[in-house]
Amino acid sequence: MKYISREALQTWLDRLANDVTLIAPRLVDDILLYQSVSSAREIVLDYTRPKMSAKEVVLPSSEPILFVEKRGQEVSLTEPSSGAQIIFGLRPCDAHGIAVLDTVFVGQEPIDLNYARRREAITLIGLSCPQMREDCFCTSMGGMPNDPTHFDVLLTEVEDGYAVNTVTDKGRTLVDHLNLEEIKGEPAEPIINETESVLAQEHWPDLFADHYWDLLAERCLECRMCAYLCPVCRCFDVQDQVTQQGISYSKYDRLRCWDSCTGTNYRVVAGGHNPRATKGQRLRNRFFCKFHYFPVEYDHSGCVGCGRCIEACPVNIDIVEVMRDISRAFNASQISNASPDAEKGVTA
Amino acid sequence: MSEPRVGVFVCHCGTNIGGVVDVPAVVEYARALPYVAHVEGNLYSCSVDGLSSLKQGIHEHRLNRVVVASCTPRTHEPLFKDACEQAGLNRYLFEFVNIREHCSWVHSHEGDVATVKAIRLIRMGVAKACLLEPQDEAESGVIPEALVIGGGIAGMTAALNLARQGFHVHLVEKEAQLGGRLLQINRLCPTDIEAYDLIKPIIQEVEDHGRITLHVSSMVHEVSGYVGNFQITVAEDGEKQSFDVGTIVVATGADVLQPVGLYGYGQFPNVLTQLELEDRLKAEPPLITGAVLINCVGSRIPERPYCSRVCCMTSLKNAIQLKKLNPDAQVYVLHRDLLTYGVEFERYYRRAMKAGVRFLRYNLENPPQIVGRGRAENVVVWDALRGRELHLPVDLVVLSTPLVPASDNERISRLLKVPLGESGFFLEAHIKLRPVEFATDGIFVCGTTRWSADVSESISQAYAASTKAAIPMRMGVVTAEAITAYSEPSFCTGCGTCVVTCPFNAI
Amino acid sequence: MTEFTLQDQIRDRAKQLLASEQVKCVIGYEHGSRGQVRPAFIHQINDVDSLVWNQGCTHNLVTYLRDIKGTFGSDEHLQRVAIIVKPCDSRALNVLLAEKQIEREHIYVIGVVCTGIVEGAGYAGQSSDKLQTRCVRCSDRVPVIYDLLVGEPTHPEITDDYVDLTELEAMPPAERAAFWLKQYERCILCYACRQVCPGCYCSTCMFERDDSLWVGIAAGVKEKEAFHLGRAYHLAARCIGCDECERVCPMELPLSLLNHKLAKEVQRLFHYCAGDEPSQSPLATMLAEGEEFPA
Amino acid sequence: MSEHTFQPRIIAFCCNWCSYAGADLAGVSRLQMPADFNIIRVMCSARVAPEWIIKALLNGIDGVMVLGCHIGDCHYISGNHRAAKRFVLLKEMLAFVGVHPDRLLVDWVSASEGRKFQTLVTEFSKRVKELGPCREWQVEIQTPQR
Repeated sequence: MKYISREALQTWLDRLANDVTLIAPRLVDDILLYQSVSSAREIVLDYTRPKMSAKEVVLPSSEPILFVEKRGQEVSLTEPSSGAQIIFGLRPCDAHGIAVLDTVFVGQEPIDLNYARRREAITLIGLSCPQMREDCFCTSMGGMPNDPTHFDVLLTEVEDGYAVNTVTDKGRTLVDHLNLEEIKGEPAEPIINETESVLAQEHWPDLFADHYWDLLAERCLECRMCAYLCPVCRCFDVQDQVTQQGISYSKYDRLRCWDSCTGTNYRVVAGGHNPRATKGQRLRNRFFCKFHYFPVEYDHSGCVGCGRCIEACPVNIDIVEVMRDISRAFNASQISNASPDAEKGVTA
Repeated sequence: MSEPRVGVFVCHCGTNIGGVVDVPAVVEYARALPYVAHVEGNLYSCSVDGLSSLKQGIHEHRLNRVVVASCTPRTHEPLFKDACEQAGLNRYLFEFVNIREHCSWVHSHEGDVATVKAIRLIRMGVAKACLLEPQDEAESGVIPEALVIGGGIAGMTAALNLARQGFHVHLVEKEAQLGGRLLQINRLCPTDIEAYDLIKPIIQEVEDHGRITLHVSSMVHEVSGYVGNFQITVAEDGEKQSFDVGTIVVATGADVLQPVGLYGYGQFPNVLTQLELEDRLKAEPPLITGAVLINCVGSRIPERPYCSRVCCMTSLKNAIQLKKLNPDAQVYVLHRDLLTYGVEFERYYRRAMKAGVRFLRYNLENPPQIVGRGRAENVVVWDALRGRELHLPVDLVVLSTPLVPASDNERISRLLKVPLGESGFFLEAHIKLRPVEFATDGIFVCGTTRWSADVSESISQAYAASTKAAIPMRMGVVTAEAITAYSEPSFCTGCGTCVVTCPFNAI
Repeated sequence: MTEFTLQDQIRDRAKQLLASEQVKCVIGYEHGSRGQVRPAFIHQINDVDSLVWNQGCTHNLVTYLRDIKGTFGSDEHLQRVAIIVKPCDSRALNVLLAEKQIEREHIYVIGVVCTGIVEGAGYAGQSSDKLQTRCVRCSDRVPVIYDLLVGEPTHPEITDDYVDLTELEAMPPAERAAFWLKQYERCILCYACRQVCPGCYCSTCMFERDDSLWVGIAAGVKEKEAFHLGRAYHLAARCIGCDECERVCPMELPLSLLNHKLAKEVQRLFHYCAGDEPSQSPLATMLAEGEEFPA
Repeated sequence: MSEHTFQPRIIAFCCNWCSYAGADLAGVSRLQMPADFNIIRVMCSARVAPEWIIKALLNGIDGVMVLGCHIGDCHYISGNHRAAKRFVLLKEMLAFVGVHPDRLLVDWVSASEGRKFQTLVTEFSKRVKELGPCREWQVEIQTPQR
């Protein structure tokens, strides 16, 4: 492992900002967000977690995936191009989130060309968390505050500078010419929270019809905040928008925009039927997606434990609390199966 | 609904549009618009040729939407809708684009700009046309009774015309007696018959007619409803009475300007208005040795720019009367322009000249002066022809003042929701094409309440208005506008605001 | 100690109401995870003791009446709910009553005299002793509508004069436009502001991005501006100023400024304050005699 | 687009009963006026939804006129009452978000006020020209091929 001083890091970041699109944690009206920066000065290094995940960089909230132009009777299609981007200061949970999105969009055929093109040009330079926040639970989701797995390069703060862990070849080409020295000693281990136990995906269907979901959803406002803040939630819809309409020339954009299963109309089909008609059914889908459907489909959890939804939910729907409730309910049902008199189900 | 096939018909309106807007360029442009299947320019789209070309276009090009770019929908929309219907197209699949009143006429000095604007308007029209859907019109019955407001010569004529056709008429007159302005008038030009002889039999017939209900000393107090089904409340001495009618004719007449402060009026006892003179002539005809009649008193001036049309003849008539009473009298008519239109009035003017009435033209820069002590003794006027001042000794000065909107017009306008024009008279739907009706269906107008008119004109208008009013009553049904609001359940939250807001209690 | 008393009174009445089957549910507040207070739906007497009342009870529970609107009177059992309202929340009840979204006899209103809610309430680890701005500004410490009043009415002196609003009003128009565009830019269109709003009860929002003629399909700043302006205007003369939209906004947009501005203008132009009474919005009524706009 | 070639894009909503007829009268009277406005005929000034105006002003329209019958003359009795109240408030809101209130004009034009229509259009066009584009986003206005 190499070492970089704070000053050298600043110089390096300034150069990166100059050469490519550099995305890093930056304050926008006092809110910390991963956004493009023009110099190292704008970057905030002392933070726990930006308000939004870095999902937006790989999967923008509103993204043209095709431009259609009509000149006279001639129609031409153009695909958008994307330049090189570096995300600096990414937290391990957010890198984990991008890795999960990778499995969805490029992990199996057919791959999503738009995503692939964009993702290809992105390099991830991470920054380890020295300590987990109270609402963080990455360690329960197979992550660690200093997990280098999903990065190209991971920095970990040490005295006067950072330990540089070069993970991929992509990272190596970035770091090699910096001529960094070897680090003396190892960085400190992060302070971590107690691990939550997650109910195995195969047991979740047992609780599909539980009254719990309706009770939990009573206070749900059905906003889409949890999904939009989540590094993993990836639902979208695609629509065409007319951007210019004339006689000799017209232009249309095919747009892909974020969507969320918590919205009332998400699942409405032509004809007006809504298979997830109740709030409970819709909220249940959010958790089943993360802990059952996703593991079944992609073999790992659809949650990376970043804790954003816990912090942001205005009515305290707490994913960790849900995980605990569900585990407890399952265990209780196991016992009640053994002794039929015991009460089934859980209460919110 | 199949894919729209829009036909666009661009009217030159002779040079009205074609002289400003480059119609061929507009036609070419419209050809390229989405869903447009046929475009043509017409010299006059509303002419027989134009309409048959439109109908032919619908058949030949299997058009299912029609856009006509010409004048204003306020006058010509029904015509083109009818043509569509005759060609088998639902009349609601028609869209009107106004490139005359709203384009060529108001941008007539900028042809290029007007052409671009016409194109914009047509593009909007075509886009809208593509969204049109066929509609079915609902029919509703018409109550075969009419309300006529005003019991003067126009109102009585209208009432009789309707009653004679078999319709029941409610005639509302605010005075205690029928007859209106004619009661005050002595004789009528050009025949010089006594006004009372003219209206006496008419009043008699109205009073005796079994199908006319008279409401004298009454005012219309409330009006609601729509063509075919108006609800009317009439107040008579505070007592209210309600009835329903199918149509309404407004014939409320006009006031005569009192020329207070003009030409010594109100200051000298021998300065009279024409009406006051007529009153005198009826009672005890004065023997006059010198009289000056001044025209255009209080009219054709900045605050009242219009010509009242009837005063010139009134002046001639009374000048002749004065001459008759004393052929030796010096009778002068001071005028700014003499408007004796038509054969009859021109002949009447010659008669007055033959009778020895002198005519002198004055202008506003040099208005006549009335001088005298206690009474008007001399009229001093600048004679432009002779280039000197004339001193005319008088024992009578008569002022011709214009008709002005009746003080009640504003109230009635609000009551019926029909507009008043700039001068305060009622405003018809169209000065040429719909001269005796309002834009609101089922309400008609005639007589001096619309504009200055003499007796024969008032009578003609009364016949016209009442005949128009008879049409829906004769038909027995009116078709209601098919486009109405409806509630879309997936959007409606049931807040009920529409119910309490609707002034027609229609929801 | 007051809080305990109020809380006890609330629990007592909740127990009575559930025991006598006067209501099927009591909507109140409970302790959630990580020391937060959150909305609670109490269906059983056994759960009544989880009801709490303290200065963290920030949520406007009236918004939840939207969800159960359709269930009232749907069968022979008249299903009533009890709801705990702060003075501000109670005004929303008046708005909903005027707009026929609820029937008075379907709700039992437990009105609580409020001394103000603290900042950060509703979120873990953010609670402070400082009152929320809306509470500092609040002169109505007594609910305008209730079946049971809990607490002793107080009438505090209000000194706040909406500095944030007047500052923004004083800005040059171009600067103000830039200010708002910068705010909208941040918006993620999660619709939390709309969802939390008791006044936003339309089954289909005409400003929802993916199905709207009015805002456009993309999630760009233009669409976001159209959404926020449209929503603010729809709430004009209806917003009761609970500021829940601003509280829930994950991107901390100063949404209440727009609402307060409109409320201020509605007061100035129409002498009307939303929620005072269950009355029609001045935008739906005719002009009064002599009233003329533009004035 | 440079300052002095700026051609404002203006929408004039005219009610069917009064102001559309007033615009007709302006035409019949051959009153000349700038051409940068398009009239959209609506049945009543109350039919004009505030959303239309918000959408227009955010999408390349530089000024919106709403013209109805004079108070008391509304064909629908009180439609213009609502319009009057609605738009006075909308103007305040638009001003607050930085859209100049002069970009929205609400006035009453009767069927006989052709001259008033001319004056309103001329002055409004002049004012909007002074204010410049409402939003930079501009649509290319195509001229016909001769």
